[in-house]
Amino acid sequence: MSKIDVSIETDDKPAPPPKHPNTCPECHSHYRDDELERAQWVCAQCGHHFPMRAHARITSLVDEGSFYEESADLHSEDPLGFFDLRPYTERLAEAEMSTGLADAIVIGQGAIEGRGCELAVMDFAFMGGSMGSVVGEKFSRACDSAAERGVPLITVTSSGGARMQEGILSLMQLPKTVCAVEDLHDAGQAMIVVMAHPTTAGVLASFASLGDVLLAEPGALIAFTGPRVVEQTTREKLPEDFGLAEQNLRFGHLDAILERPQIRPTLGRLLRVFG
Amino acid sequence: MSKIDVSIETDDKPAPPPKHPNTCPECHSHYRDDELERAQWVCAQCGHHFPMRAHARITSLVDEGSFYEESADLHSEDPLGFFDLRPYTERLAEAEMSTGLADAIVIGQGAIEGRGCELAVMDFAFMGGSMGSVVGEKFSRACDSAAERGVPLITVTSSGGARMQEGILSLMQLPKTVCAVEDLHDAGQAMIVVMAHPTTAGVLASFASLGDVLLAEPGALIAFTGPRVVEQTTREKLPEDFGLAEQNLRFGHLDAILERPQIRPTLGRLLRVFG
Amino acid sequence: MAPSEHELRLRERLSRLRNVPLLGGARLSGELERLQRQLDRIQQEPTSDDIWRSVELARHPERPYTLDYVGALLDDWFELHGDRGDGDDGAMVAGLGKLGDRTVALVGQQKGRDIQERTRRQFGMPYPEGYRKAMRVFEPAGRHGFPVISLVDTPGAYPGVAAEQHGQGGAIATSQLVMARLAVPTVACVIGEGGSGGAIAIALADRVLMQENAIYSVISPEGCAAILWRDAGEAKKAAAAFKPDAAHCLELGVIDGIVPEPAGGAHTDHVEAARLLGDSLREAIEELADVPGDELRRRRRAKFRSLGVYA
Amino acid sequence: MAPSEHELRLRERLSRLRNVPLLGGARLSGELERLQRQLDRIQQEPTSDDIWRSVELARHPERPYTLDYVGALLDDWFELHGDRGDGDDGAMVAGLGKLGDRTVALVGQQKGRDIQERTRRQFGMPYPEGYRKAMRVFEPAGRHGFPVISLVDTPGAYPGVAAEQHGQGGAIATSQLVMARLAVPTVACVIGEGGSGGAIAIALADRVLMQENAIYSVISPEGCAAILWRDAGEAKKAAAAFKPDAAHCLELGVIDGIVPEPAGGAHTDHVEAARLLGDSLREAIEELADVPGDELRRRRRAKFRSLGVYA
Ligand SMILES: [Zn+2]
Ligand SMILES: [Zn+2]
Repeated sequence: MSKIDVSIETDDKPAPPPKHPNTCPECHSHYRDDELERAQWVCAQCGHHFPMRAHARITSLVDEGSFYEESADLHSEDPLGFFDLRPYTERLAEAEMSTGLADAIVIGQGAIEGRGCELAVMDFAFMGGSMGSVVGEKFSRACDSAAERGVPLITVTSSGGARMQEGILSLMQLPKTVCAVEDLHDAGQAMIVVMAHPTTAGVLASFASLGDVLLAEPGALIAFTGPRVVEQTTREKLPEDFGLAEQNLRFGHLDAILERPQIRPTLGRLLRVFG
Repeated sequence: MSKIDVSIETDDKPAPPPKHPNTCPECHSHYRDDELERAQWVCAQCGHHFPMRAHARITSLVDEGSFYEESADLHSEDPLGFFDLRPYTERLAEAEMSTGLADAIVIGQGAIEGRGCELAVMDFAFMGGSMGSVVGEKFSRACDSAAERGVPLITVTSSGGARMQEGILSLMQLPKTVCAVEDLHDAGQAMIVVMAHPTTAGVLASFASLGDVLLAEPGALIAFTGPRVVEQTTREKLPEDFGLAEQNLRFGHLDAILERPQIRPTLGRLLRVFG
Repeated sequence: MAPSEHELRLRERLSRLRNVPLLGGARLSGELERLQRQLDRIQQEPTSDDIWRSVELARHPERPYTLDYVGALLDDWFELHGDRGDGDDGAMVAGLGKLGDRTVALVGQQKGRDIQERTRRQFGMPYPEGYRKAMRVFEPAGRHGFPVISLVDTPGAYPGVAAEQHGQGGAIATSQLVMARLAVPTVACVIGEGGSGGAIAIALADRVLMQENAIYSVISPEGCAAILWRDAGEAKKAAAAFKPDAAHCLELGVIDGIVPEPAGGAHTDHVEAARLLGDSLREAIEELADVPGDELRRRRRAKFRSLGVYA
Repeated sequence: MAPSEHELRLRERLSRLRNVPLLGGARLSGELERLQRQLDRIQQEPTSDDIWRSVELARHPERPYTLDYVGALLDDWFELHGDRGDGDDGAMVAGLGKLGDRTVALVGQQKGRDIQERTRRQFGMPYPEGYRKAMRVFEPAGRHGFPVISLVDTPGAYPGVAAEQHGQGGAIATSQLVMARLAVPTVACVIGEGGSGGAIAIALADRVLMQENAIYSVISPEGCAAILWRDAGEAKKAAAAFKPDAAHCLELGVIDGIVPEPAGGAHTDHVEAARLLGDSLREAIEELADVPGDELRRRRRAKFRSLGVYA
């Protein structure tokens, strides 16, 4: 029996780059950036949903020009002086340079189909969307901003889990974000969650599971423990669609799976319902 | 697909009498009444738990002389003028004569190991322990009596379900008793349920499932739909211990299965815990 | 013609209600009006044939089902799926939508139209997962102050091995408890078959309505006949004996009002059936909308605790 | 010898606390005393060897487990079983008992002593059913005003197919939410391994304690090493880097106090270990006992919402 606990982890090594930067992993079609952008990063051939950067996601959801970003400059400190093969500070700096973001989440005010909302959108490109102090704090501030302004919170998740370079403090972002959601509840506001690929471990085990409505994109991995670890630890044979959104819907964990173009109109409808 | 709904039913025909009135159905030992009474109606040979009449049950649980019965004279009316092969009024009269009870439940005040409690004890001998207006009302009064006196309620269930001769009013005893339990909750008092054989259908689907602690006797049938009906309706092959207390414990529906002699001391302990 | 015994009882209930200050102003006057209307409609004690006709109409394969009414009555409907545990029960639908300007949560059993859908929805007989789906939708409804509508249409809870293993009895009991606790207005309407525990699990509501040809009963006529007459073929006799029709349920105080159907039954005109149901739902919710949550709970419990006949 | 950086940080936290009126009188003075005591005990920043010793002691096969402490500390213990849904998870125990004169609800992961028990209890790694068992025991605790004690001792939540299918992530999230809502005093203590989400699911408490040689971490040293060092053998290095020991958790403000163990570790003297744990639990509950439920909730959330380091 292995004692290895990898239930909350983040593996932020990027997948080996495909030959062409925009090659569909399902059907191997190639696309130019502008083609993909127009198609909301959905493969025109097979429907595969490419990962979407936070700002692109926000643009695809909100009414044009309605987004006002909050707390953009919040940076992670290095509370443990963490150093593995490289220092955490170096990983952070590198991620900031490559993504243009200060951390793995973008929050702010916006409107969808004319109705105000708060948004909290994760970005997997920043250290695998891992949740450390900044993600926890910004998500919590988004809850407060939604509560103060009396609007629902829409959050789009994409995360490998907690950011282990912040040690136990990264685990504490689970109860922290849960408490923020409960404060949002007390303010009578709704939270709508859109789970993009992947939504796993610490993020799934905290705020991502607590929405009034839980939506997911097709094919998204949604699991507390990912398939690789389950297989290694238990030697169980995994079902074909293990951990995918489709399995989660069947087992009652999700309200709906939506193709990306359906997401904005659905959020518009839900904002009317919760308005 | 059958449309027959027998999920809440009561079949109050008695089983064909065995040759000797106190023959153990498991090991076929015979007993005199006084032998069984001293043994709390548990077979000395095999441990089979014989059905126990309400007053005998109460005597076996409470401190000697502590029981004070309430609402003993409440009688069922016949709101529908129900008549099948025989009139309901005739069945009621017969049950009253043969059991010495006005209906299938006895309620009252008592004490166990020196601590006050309210008791509500069902009697299967009265029309299969079926729940009609009187059972619902007396159970509800027991909740109120417990609330007023600030003591926990202990209820011992044994029932084939709702009393269909009272039609829709028997179904209404489900929400009625549930509301009474919730009033008890509001008064901050606990309910401890002891499920004797059988606890099924309408009683299981209402107050019997709502105790702070759920205890059962070994081998008791505890099922919303009994094995016969499941088999007839779905043609499924039933597991060996289908619907028995042991299966219910395994599936997380019960806190404990207790041999009859353990029940009184356990209730004493629980009264200290909830006191 | 002399008034029937049924009519007399209804009149008696009416005059009793006129003297019950407990129920409070708005509730009482709504109740009175409704009863008066019922009285005007019903002049005869339903006969055995009338009752059996209700049984047949309640089960009519073209009768509107929960999602038909949802489609006709709610805007911006969004169906919620799953019990957030381990299943999504097709026999129970749940979701959010707008009834006029008001957001409501709606739950209801759903039968199927064709054989595939019927199988997928277990003929409208929920597993515990179905009741858990309803309960987990009651939670946000309570938090957001959304009134809850339940549409009851089930032969009963599913009678199967897995259903028992997953705790059918406990789920039905707990669902009622959660409804007893809700601090928002709740309205239930039996729109077809209101079958026993499977029905009451979602019907512990401030207002309980029945469509004119719906039935509400502790057991199916066939089940009752099989047990008491030892012959399922005596279903009609059994139904006449236990009186599952709306008029009798109203008379016994089990329901608060009868929702009219188009002449010939709801299946003859889905649009009109939905309009009539919508009117009753809106009326019930309006009456309850301004009652404080604690008061709703208190009245709801007092109402159910008053049901039963004994001496 | 000059004060260590660790000691300096602790002193800084102490002086900060002296100026926080938010926390209120009783809470604050208790906090101050506790920190002062900790300060007196800890003079050295734990070394890499110290940390690894904690990892080993926290996992020691003879370390007392949850039920050992229950047996030593609670009278009239009654274990509650099952999630009232579809399982009874052996990795999570729950029950009621008396701690002195006070009835408490207790939940905790439970490892096993021998191989059969370990298998039955999944080495202390709960399924969703385990967290649902804990939640359904929180409910009556809240209703009856019983303080809740959780004893945390798990390598993590169970990583398996059925666990995922039954909603492991959602169960852990919901369990935290239920704890955030509780209006009764809650005290958690990590008594062995406080492994990631599996641990925090039952540790969102008013007071979070750790035994001296317990560990509390977002990932196991082996798991961290496998990912970041690409070599599970570098576990000791990983542990030194992410600092799962009690002293560091206290310094980071993640826990409120350290429960002393007998010299050599809790496994050397179960009786003394229980006595020391009992003292801390009683003290924590006494401090919280008179705080109104709403205030408990407010402070509890404010505390967890303050965790994190950013600029
Ligand atoms: Zn493609
Ligand atoms: Zn025997």
